[in-house]
Amino acid sequence: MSILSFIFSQTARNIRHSWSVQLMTTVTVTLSVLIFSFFYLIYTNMVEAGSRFGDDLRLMVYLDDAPSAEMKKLYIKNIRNFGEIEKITFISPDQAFQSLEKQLGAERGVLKDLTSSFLPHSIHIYPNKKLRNLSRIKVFSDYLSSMPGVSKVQYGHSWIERFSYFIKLLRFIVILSGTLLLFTTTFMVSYTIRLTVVARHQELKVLRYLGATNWYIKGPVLVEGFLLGFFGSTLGLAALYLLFQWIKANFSGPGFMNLFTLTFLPASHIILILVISILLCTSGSMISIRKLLRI
Amino acid sequence: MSILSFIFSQTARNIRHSWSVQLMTTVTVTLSVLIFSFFYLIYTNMVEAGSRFGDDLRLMVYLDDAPSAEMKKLYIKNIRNFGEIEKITFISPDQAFQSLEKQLGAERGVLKDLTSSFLPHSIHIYPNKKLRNLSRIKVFSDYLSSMPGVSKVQYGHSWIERFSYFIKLLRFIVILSGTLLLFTTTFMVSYTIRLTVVARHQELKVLRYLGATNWYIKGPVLVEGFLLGFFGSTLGLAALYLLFQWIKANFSGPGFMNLFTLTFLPASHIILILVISILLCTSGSMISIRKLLRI
Amino acid sequence: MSIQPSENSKIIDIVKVTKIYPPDVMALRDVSFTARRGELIFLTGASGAGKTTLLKLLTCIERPTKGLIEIGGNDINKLNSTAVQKLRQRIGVAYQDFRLLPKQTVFQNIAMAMEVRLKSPREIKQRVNELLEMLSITDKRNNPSGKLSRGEQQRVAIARAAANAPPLLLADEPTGNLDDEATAKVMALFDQLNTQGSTIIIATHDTSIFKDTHHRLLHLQHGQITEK
Amino acid sequence: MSIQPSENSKIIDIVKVTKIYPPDVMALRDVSFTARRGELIFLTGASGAGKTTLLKLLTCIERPTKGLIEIGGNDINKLNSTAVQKLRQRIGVAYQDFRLLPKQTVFQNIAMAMEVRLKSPREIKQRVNELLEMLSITDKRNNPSGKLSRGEQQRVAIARAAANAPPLLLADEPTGNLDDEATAKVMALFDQLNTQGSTIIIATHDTSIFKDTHHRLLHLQHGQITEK
Ligand SMILES: Nc1ncnc2c1ncn2[C@@H]1O[C@H](COP(=O)(O)OP(=O)(O)OP(=O)(O)O)[C@@H](O)[C@H]1O
Ligand SMILES: Nc1ncnc2c1ncn2[C@@H]1O[C@H](COP(=O)(O)OP(=O)(O)OP(=O)(O)O)[C@@H](O)[C@H]1O
Ligand SMILES: [Mg+2]
Ligand SMILES: [Mg+2]
Repeated sequence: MSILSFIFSQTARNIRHSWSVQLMTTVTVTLSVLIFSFFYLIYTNMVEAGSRFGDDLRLMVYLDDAPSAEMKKLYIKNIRNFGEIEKITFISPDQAFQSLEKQLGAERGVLKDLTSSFLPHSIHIYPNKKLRNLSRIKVFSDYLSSMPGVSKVQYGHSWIERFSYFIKLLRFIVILSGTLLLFTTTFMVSYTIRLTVVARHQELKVLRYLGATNWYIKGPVLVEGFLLGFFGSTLGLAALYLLFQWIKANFSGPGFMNLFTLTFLPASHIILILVISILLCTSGSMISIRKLLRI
Repeated sequence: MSILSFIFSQTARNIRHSWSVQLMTTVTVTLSVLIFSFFYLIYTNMVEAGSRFGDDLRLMVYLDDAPSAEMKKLYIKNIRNFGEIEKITFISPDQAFQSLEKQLGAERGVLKDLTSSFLPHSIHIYPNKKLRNLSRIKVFSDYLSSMPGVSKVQYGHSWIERFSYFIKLLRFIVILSGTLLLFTTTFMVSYTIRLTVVARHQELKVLRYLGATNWYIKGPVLVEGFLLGFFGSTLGLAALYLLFQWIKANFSGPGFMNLFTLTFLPASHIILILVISILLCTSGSMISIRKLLRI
Repeated sequence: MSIQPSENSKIIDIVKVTKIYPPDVMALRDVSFTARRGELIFLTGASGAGKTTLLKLLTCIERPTKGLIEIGGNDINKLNSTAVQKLRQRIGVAYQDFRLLPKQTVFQNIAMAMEVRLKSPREIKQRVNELLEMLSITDKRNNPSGKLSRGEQQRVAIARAAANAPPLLLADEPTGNLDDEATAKVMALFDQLNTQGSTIIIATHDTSIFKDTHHRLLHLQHGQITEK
Repeated sequence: MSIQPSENSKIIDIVKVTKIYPPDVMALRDVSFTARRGELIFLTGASGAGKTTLLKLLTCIERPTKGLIEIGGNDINKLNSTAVQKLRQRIGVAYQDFRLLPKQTVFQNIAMAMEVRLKSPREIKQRVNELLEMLSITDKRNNPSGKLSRGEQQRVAIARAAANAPPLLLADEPTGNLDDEATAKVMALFDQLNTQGSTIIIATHDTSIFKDTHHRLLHLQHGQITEK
C-alpha cells in the first residue's frame, strides 16, 4: 500500500467514523464564511452606491448672459485647461427651472407664480475623481470666477464634507464588524478543529507508537483540513449566492434601484475567500497536531 | 459534606482542571454576544435615525393671503378637528425664503435677484405617526384644500414611499444578519459546550458508576453553564460599551450628529441579552449530559 | 433499596438470567445463583466466559435480556434512576479496566467514592490514608493516577471499591497486574472486609489465590454457571 | 537504523541508565544489560519496580535521564524523529494497557501495525487471520475492540505486537488477564517467533510462565537489575 493511497483511505475512514463531528465542523465553517461574506457583500455594494453618490458632485458657474456658441467653446477650453473634468453641461434658464421644480419636490408650490426668466444661464462642471477634495475644488472655483462673464461660482461645500463623512462611517462600520467577525470565526474554527483533533488524540498517539512517520500522521489530517475548508467555504458561498438572488428578486422596487444596483462578489474575491478558508482550516489542523509529532 | 458545598467545590475543581478550555469557551460566548449586540446596537440607532427622518414629514398648505390672528385660530381648530397633529407652524414669506435658500444649498445662486415677496404665506402641518400613511394623508390633503383661503396643498408623496422603503431595507438587513448571527452563535456555543462535556464524559461516567445521583452530576455542569453564560455575556456587553464610548468619542463630527444621535442599548435589552445567554449556555450544558444520565 | 443487614439472608438472587449483546453475542445463558450475606465467592472461567458481564448486571451497567435479578430483595428491573444510583453507592466495584480518572490524584480518585455518599472530609481523609497504607501506595498519594504503574493503579481501583466498606464488593480480576506480595495485601484487605460482614465476589483466573480456599467457587463456561 | 540480522550480535545494549520522572521518582537506577539476537528474556520485579519504564526507554517513548541505550547498534539519543519512527516499526510492543482503538474492529487494530509499514492488503489479511486463529479470537474479527472482554483485548494487543514478526518484541504483562489455556497459546506464539529469530522480552509477575524456563531471567528491584 503506497503512502498516498493510505492517506486517502485513512481520510475516508476517519470521515466515516466521526462524520457527525465532521459535519458539525463543516457547518461551523459554512456559517462563518456565509456571515463574513454576507457583510463583505453589503460593504462592496454600499461602497459602490457611495461612489455613485459621489458622482453627483458638481460646480455651478452662473453667467451674466446667455453664452454664444463661440463663448461656449472658449469656456470648455479654459475649464479643461485646469484639470481633468468628467463632464461639462450648459444649462439654460428653462432647464434650470425644470430641475429646480424637481428639486423642490413637495415645496415646488413656491414657484407657482414664476417663470424661468428670473433664472440665470449656468454651466455645470463635473470634476474627475482626482479633483474631488476640498482644497483642489477651492482653487478650481477661484480659477472659474476669474473667467470673463462669470458672475458667481458655487459648489456643494457641505455636501463634500458629508459625503466624505458617509464613506468614513461606512468604512468604519465594515472594518470594525469585519475584524470582529474574522477574529471570531478564525477563533471558533481553530478551536473546533483543536477539539476535534483532541478527541482523536489517542488514536494518533497509538499510530505514533506503532511507528507512523510524520507524513503518515499529517497526511490525513491535512487532507481533512483541506476538505473541511473547501466544502465549508463552498457551501457558505453557495448559500450567499442563493441569498443574494433571493434579495435581488424580492427587493427590486423602484425605491431601491436608485440607491443600489446589486452586484455579486467578483470571481477574484470568491477565490480569495476559498483560499483563505482552506489555509485557515489546514493550518489550524496542523497546529493542533504539532505537539503530537514530538512524541 | 452537603450536596451544595459539593457542587461548588466540584465546580471550582473542574474550572481549575480545565481552565484553558473554560477560558476558550468563555471567549466564544463573549465574542458571540459582542458581535450580536454590536449589530443590534447599530440597528436600534439606525431605526432611531430613520424615525427622526420620518419626523420631517409634513404637509404644506399655501394660502392666498397673509392670515389674520383670527384666521390662524380658525385654521388650527379646523386642522386639529381632522386628526392627531403633532405640530402646526405658520410660515411667512421671509421665513420661507430663508429655508428655501438653505435647501438649495450650492444652488442658491438662482435666487440672487429675488426677494421674499414672490413667495406665498403657508402653513406647515406635521401629522402624528398614526396619520403617516399614504391614503390617510391623501384624505387629509383633500380636507385641507377645502378650507377657505387655501390655494394649494402639497406633501412629499415620493418622499413617503422612499422612507418606507428605507425602513423596509433596514429591517430586512438587520433581521437577516441577526438571524444568521443568532443561528451561528447558538450553534457554535452549544457545539463548543458539547465538545467540552464530551471531553469530560469519562469522568462523569465514572461518577455515575460510583452512584452519583442526578443532581450530583447536573449541579456542577449547571453552575458551570451559568457562570459561562454570565461571564461570557457580561464581558461581551462590557466590550460593546467600551467600543460604543470609543465610537462616540471619535465620531462626533458635525457631519454625523444630524444623522445619528448615538444611544446605548436600554437596560431592559441588556438584561434580556444576559438572561438569554445564560439560558442558552445552561440548557446547552444540560442537553449534552442528558444522555449520560440514562446510564 | 438499602441492603438491610439482617444476617444470613440472600443478598443476590439471580434466576435464569440470559444476556445477549446485540446483535448475537450470548454472554450468559440461563444463569442462576444466590449469594448470602457475608459470603466470599470466587468466580472463575476462561477469558470471554461472561464473568465481567455477570458483575455488570449486578450494578445495572448492563441490563439482562431475560431473567430476574434481585439485590438485597429488590428487583433491579423495577428500580428508577435514583434508586439505581443509591444501589450503586452500596456496591463497591473494582473494575477490570480500573476506570480511574488519570488527571486526578490517587487520593482524589479514592475519595470520590466517599464524596458521592456525602461523607465528611475528615472521615474521607482518615479512611483513604488507612487504605493507602494497607496497600502500600502511601507514597503515591498525591500523584495523578495516570502516572502510576499499572499495578499501582490496580491497587487504587481496589482501594476505591473498598472505601465505603460496602455491603457488597465486586472485584474483577483484582490481581492481574500484581506481584505476590501485593496480591497478599489485597487478599488481606478482602478478608478483613469479609470478616466485617461484606459480601465479596472475586472474578479471577489467578489459581494461586483460590487453590486452597474454603470459600465458594463458581465456574462459568460458555455463559453457563456451575458450582465446584 | 534497521536492525541487521547478523547472528549473535547485541541487539540491545543498555549502559548505566537512570530514569527519574519529574520531580523525583527514581524509576531506574544505573541499570545495565545487554540482549543478544534471538534471546527470550523474562523481566520480573514487584509492582512499581520499573519494568514498564525500561520497556518504554527501548521504544523512545521515554528518554533516559542518564546513560546510554543502543538498539541494533544505534544510540537512540542520536536518532531524529523519522529514525525513531523507523525504529518503532521494527519493534513490536504489547502494552500493559493495550492501547487499542476501541471503535475500530479487531482486524483493523491488528492491521494498523502492518499498514504503518505499508504492507499490501493481501499480506495484511493473511497474517492477521493467521494470528487470530492462533489466539482463538477469530470469531471476534469484526467486533469493535472496545466491546471485547479484557482477556480478548489483551490477545488483540499481543497479535498487533506480533503482526510484523518484528526483530524485537516487547510484551508487558501479556498474560495478566488470561486463563491458563489462553496463556499457553500466547506463549506458543512467542516461542514460534523466537524460533524464527525474534528477540523477545516479557515483563511479568506470572510465575507459572517462567518457573521452569531455560531462558534468561532478569529481576528488577527498586530500580536496580539483577540476573538470576
Ligand atoms: N459491550 C459488549 N458488546 C458486545 N459483546 C460484548 C460486550 N462486552 C462483552 N462482550 C462479549 O461477551 C462475552 C463475555 O464477555 P465478558 O467481558 O463478560 O468476559 P469475561 O469472562 O469477563 O472475560 P475476561 O476474563 O477476558 O475478562 C465475550 O465474548 C465478549 O466478547
Ligand atoms: N509518567 C510517570 N510519571 C511519574 N512517575 C511514573 C510515571 N510512570 C511510572 N512512574 C513511577 O515509576 C515507578 C516505576 O513504574 P513502572 O511503570 O516502570 O513500574 P512497573 O514495574 O511496570 O510496575 P507494574 O508491575 O505495576 O506495571 C513507579 O513508582 C511509578 O509510580
Ligand atoms: Mg472480564
Ligand atoms: Mg508495568
